[in-house]
Amino acid sequence: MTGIYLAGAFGISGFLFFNRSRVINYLLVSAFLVLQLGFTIYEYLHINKPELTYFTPDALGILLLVTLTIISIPAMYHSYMYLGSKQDNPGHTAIYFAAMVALLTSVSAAYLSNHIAVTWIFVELTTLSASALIYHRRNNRSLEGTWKYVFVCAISITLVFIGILFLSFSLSQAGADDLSFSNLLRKAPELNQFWLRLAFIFIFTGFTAKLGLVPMYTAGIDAKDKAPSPAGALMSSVLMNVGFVGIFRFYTVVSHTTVHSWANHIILIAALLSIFVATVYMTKVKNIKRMFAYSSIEHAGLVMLGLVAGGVGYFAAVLHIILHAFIKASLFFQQGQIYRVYQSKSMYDVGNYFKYNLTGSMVMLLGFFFATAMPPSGLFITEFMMFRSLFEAGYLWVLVVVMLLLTVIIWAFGKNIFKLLFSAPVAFKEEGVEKIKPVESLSQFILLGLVVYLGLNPPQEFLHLIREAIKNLPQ
Amino acid sequence: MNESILLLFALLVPVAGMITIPFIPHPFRARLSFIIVCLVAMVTTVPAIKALGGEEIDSLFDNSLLAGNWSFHVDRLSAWFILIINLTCINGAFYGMGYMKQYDAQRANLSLHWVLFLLFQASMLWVCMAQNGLVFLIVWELMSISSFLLVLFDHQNKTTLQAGINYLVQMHIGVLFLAAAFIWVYYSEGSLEFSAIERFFSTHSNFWLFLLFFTGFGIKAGFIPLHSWLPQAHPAAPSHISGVMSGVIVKLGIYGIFRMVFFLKQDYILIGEIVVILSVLTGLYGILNASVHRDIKKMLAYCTIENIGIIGLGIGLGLLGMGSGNGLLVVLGFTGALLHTLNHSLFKSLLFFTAGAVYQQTHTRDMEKLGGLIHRMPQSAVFFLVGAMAIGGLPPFNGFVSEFLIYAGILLGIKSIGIASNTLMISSLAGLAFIGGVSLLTFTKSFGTVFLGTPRSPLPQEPKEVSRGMRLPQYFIILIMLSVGLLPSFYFSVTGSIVSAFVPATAGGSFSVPAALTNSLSSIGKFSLIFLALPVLIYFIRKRFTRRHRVATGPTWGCGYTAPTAGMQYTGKSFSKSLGKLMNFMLLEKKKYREIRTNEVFPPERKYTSHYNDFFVTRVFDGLVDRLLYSMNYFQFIQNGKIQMYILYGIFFIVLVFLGTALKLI
Amino acid sequence: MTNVLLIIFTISLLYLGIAHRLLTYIKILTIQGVLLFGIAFIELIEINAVNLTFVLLETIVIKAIAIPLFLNYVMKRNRITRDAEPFLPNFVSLILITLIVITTFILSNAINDARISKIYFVVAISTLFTGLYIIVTRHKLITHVMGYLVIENGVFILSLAVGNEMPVLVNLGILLDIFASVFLLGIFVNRIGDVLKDADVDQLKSLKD
Amino acid sequence: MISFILIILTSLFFSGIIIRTKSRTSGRKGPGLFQPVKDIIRLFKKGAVYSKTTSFIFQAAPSIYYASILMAIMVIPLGEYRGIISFEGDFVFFAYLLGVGKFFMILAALDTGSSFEGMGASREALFSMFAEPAFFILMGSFALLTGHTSFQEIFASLHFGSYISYILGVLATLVLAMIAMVENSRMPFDDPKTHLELTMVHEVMILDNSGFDLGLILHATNLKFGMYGALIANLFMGSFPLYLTIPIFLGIQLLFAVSIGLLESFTARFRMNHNAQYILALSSVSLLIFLGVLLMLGQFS
Repeated sequence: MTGIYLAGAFGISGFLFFNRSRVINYLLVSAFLVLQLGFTIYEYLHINKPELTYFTPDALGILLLVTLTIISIPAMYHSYMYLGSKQDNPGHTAIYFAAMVALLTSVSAAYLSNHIAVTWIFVELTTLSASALIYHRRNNRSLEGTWKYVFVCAISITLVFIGILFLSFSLSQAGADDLSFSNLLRKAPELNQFWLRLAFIFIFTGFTAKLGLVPMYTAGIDAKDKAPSPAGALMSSVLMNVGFVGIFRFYTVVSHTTVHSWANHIILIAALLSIFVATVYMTKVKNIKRMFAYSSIEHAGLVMLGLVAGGVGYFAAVLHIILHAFIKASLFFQQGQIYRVYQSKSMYDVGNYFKYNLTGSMVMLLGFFFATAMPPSGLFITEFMMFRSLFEAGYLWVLVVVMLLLTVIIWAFGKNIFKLLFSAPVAFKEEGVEKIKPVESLSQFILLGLVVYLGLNPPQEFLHLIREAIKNLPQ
Repeated sequence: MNESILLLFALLVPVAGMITIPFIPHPFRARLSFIIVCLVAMVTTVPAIKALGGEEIDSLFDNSLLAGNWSFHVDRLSAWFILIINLTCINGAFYGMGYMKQYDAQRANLSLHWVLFLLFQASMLWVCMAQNGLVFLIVWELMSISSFLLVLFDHQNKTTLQAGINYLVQMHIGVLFLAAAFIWVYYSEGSLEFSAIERFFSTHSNFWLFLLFFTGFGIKAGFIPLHSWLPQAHPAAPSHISGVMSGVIVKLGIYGIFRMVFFLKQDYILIGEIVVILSVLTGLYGILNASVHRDIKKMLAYCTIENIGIIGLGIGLGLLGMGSGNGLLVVLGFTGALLHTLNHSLFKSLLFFTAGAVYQQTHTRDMEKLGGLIHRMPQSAVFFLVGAMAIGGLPPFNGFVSEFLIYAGILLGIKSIGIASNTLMISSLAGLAFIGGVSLLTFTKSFGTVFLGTPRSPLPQEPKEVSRGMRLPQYFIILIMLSVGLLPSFYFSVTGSIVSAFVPATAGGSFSVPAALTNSLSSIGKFSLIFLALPVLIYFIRKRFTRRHRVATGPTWGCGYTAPTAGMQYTGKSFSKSLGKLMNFMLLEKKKYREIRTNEVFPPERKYTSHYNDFFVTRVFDGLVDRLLYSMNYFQFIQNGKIQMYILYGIFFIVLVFLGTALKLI
Repeated sequence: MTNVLLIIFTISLLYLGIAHRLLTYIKILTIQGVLLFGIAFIELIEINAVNLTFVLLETIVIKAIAIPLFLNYVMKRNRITRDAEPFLPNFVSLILITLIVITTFILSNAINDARISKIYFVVAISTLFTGLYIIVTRHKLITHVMGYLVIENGVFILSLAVGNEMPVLVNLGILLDIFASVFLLGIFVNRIGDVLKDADVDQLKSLKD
Repeated sequence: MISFILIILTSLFFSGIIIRTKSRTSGRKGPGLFQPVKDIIRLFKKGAVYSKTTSFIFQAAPSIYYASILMAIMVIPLGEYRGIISFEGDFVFFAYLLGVGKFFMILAALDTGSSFEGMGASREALFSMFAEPAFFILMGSFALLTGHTSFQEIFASLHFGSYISYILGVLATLVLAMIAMVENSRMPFDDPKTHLELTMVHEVMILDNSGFDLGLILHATNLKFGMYGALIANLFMGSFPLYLTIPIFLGIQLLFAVSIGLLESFTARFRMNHNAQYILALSSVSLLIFLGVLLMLGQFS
């Protein structure tokens, strides 16, 4: 099935690239969604069955794949909304959809790959396809964003490659050639410490570009800012999860070796710095999209803290990254509507959104509460668990610092969101305001509803999958 | 009928209401909301009354939640607070129906408002019932969020937004403290159930965990120095919301503290002394600030802080009683606190409702712009007068009863052994008396400025008495207030039963209320009634006497000056100026004016404005927050747009990890 | 023999540090390509013929011929000035690159692995960091691309160290790096040249907070 | 009940004695002892003028004020004989009853909308606020000393035995007398005979009252004097039988009235803006009493 999926999806992507007809475009995109859905269901039913040697739908992969499929449907919908609102030339539209399909496909493949090198290939592919999305508007700024994103990601991916080489050094010492995660896990205790450490530094640093952690998060901010909002939603949710998959799987291997605590410290430093950087910029930034992007950085940091703390933190980390994907996606989708109302992303130009788009403002309001982990957001549960795990792991000072930073973030985030929702905008003409249909916000409500459902009253199967995903970590 | 099913209704009914309200026609929304508030109140009042009678209700929603079971429990303490919540919410919703008419044009906003009001009531009720730490935190946060959004109703106003966000952030800080406390309990006991807290207290040192809880709940309750959200959020909210917030939300902080106090196993004396000291300071600080503020709702908000101080004093006394095994002191302190909680929720919502009536008619909260409203709104004036007397603890109203209990507690506590507690008690006594004195000044000032004299500035429209719908709940409140004032023994027996159910026998729990105390209480009721009658009698005699006398009317005697204007009246500001001056080390007055220079022969018209700043906000928090935010500027170089730098961060990170590893730092 | 080539390669890095002109950079890249060809030829002689051909083609055709030509073309097309415009004086660059080499040398002492020759490690890591250094300290976009190419060369050397056992890895790395570096960077330098008129990083600093 | 009647009686000639004393010290003969009472009766018979700005508060306030004083007097015991109202903690009731009266008087003053009356009201509120703690500390100390919390029980079991106790008695008398001065707005805190409204406290508050109301207010003032005098007298009665206590009561009331007259004759009033600190000093003195009580109970050992 994976083979069929990859061939089919990339085929659709190719067709989309050359197709200029609107109808066929719809058909192709629907075909892709059906394929994606079918693939997801198939993989869910065939959990843990390797395919094409390099792909295994394990629990984590399934969880993230389902997340991706759920988000991809509204993403396509909002893409049509986005493109429909501007008279784009058909060529650009074709490239946009081709790139989006390619992005979703390569992300899906990266989730499922059981081999670090294969993951690496698909991560590289995500960079390429995402760059086409970022460059969609074809102006100076988007060019700059694209250039930075591609360049920083290229460097990062090279670092990952170096890390993989080091990993293979450490592995050849252990006497096996296979770089699949299961093999690595099996050989973990025998891995050469020195090479493993080197590998960890490089792989971790490389993947931070995708996950959005210090040090390489930088270009991702520009990318999420410049990409059209549906693409931004994908980048801030499913694409981030790719970085998480890379780090998580490798971390699982490392956690069985003697360098575990050392790796924990590195992650801890990166996570704390990420939350700190997010805090700094949340207080400063005046661009809604960039603010959301920084908020993603914060959450990536929190997820990593969960990993570091261990215990219930592992569980919290996986749940958190999934829920965060839903929240961030809906916020970015909503941002698209805000842009249609104000034709601006700047905090200075927006305001009184409550008046112009009631349903949309409700999404924004809920999204804010959800993203800052207030009930009934599921993130409240996960953050509580993370705090608990930090406490139990003895990272008291980390806990205090994180709590302080999160408070500042809530203040800053809230200040901006409430400015957007309730303060009257300066020099804004009400006449030509586009009326946004309430139904356009429906998908966002569904996504947010999922966050409540999965957070407060998760189904057993879901919990089981998460437990399955973290079962290889030391308990 | 099974009570747990009733409790389930308390969850389902508000949710159903919240979904329905946006979809029904606009004119019915407020009414539906009121009906649902009443319904929810009904389904929770029944179990609450049963619980007060001794039938405690346990309910367990078996749930696959990550945190285990959602256990709910209605015991006497919850029941007491549930009753207070329901009473205040029904009054608030009823009043709100009338009050919100002025905003009829903002349909979406109103609809949101009524939806949130339901969530607000429900979450408060659930806070009182939740027995699991995580569930408690969730409903607690829901309560904060819903009240925060209710505060934001008048969101076009910039200060409202600021106040709202300030409130949200401070509530979040409170939750962090609570979360830390629950996590600690979980860490050591392996459970988030409240019973685990009790286990924790019986095996560990009590002080630090209690401190965490106290800080978390204290932010909600408004103990200094954690009060600063209160004087901002209350004025910003619509009046019935301020009434409910001040009447109940802050009381849930008290509820939390009570819960924890009843779990305590040792360190009573230390904790009690700290609570007493903090409470007296809170009371003094609150009332002193209230006395100088000219925004009527801000004044009331500070006054809430004062009353929290009084309640806290009661709790502290009870703790001291537990520490010294003095059952009577336990009972006096705790019942005083519980009863004052009820009383304050009554008269504070009454006062906020009248403040709302004034605001509705005059569109200003600035007392200095008002005056003479008693002629236009006589009933509202009487409401305010009654509220003012009650809040000042003046007989025959309810405030006196609870304050009397606390006074009696202090007088009992004075006899305790040890100079430290003796001195503490006598200082509390003096403090409480002083608080009473200042509150007299505060409320004569407020009532006098707003309702008496002549109007100080032209108003946009002629004020008139508010609608009957808005007055009705106020009559109702006054009725209950009088019932407390005249039948104190009944209320005492109810609160007494709550206390005796919780205090362990080892800490003075097995007490018998001496006859002298019940006698005192019934005397208070009796003589209050007489006191209510006596002025009427004298007034009647006066009427008889002066019937035949000549009565003339004329202008107020101007002491020889024949052309007085309304602007020459004594203002609220000048009324409290001397106090403000004496206390200027704490009441920070900010004046804005320009001196007349010597060479200005014909000085132009100029302005003089002055307002008071909160001591803690100005001297402590503003500076800290400013510095924190300013320090963020130092790190603004990170995202500087230079791609070379971005690469450099990666290199730095890798090199630092290398170095750290090589030097064995990581 | 490989050792000699690797040392020459390291010398090319030092030269990179003091080179003034972009043309010199391109020449160095060509030389490095040729050197890599040599090293790969000697080192990978044992692996199967298809792979070997592939690797050799990649080094000689792409690294030594195609990319330099392409860079030349880009420079001409966008009329990029010849100067490399470093932030730091070349003297300092030389010292720093030397330091990089020395540090990696010291670091390599920590390796006690019979199967991996230290010199590969030293040269690869030095190349990597020199490449990063070039990116960080040079002004122009094109130099960033060149720095990236240098990094790729370092990665190539590193992959040669395990190339015997895992040729797949080498191939993979090469494939995608070609893709990323030539195809994408090339296109973007072109585009940026079109849009911005002067391919200077200074103009790409508007996205910041 | 006895105390109630006695205080009412005392109130009839208390002001007369003060005025008489003041006249004598200044070398005048002075009006008759009952002249103030006659003045009040005259006021009762007079018609009234009400300001147009006032409301029902202004008319009701004097009655409430008077009622509150009457109620307060009912709390006062006479030695062993309890007042009409007597229960544990009745002095709290007493203090708050007085508070109600004050509350309404202040409101009545504000009701006129006169800036002078507002000024007086403000001062009244401020001064009585500062006097409050002193009274409570004093009573708290006595409660500690005697172990009781009602007026009657405190006074009945108050025995002066050691030299400290005499000091305490003197200090308590001083504090109570001074509180009486503050509450009645007399010298040295306020001069009832001042002629400048700007410097008045109590007198300026009732500028607009006339007729029956003014009569009530004036008599209430006399009642208040009697009431505080009774409190002071109670300090020295202990559990003497009735034939001793009544003379003691009357004697002390007389002494009190005369000393007020003397005080008003020979001292000047305090500066207005220093008043607050002097009143607060009363609290400090009461604290000294408290320390004395602690000493007596041997808690310092």
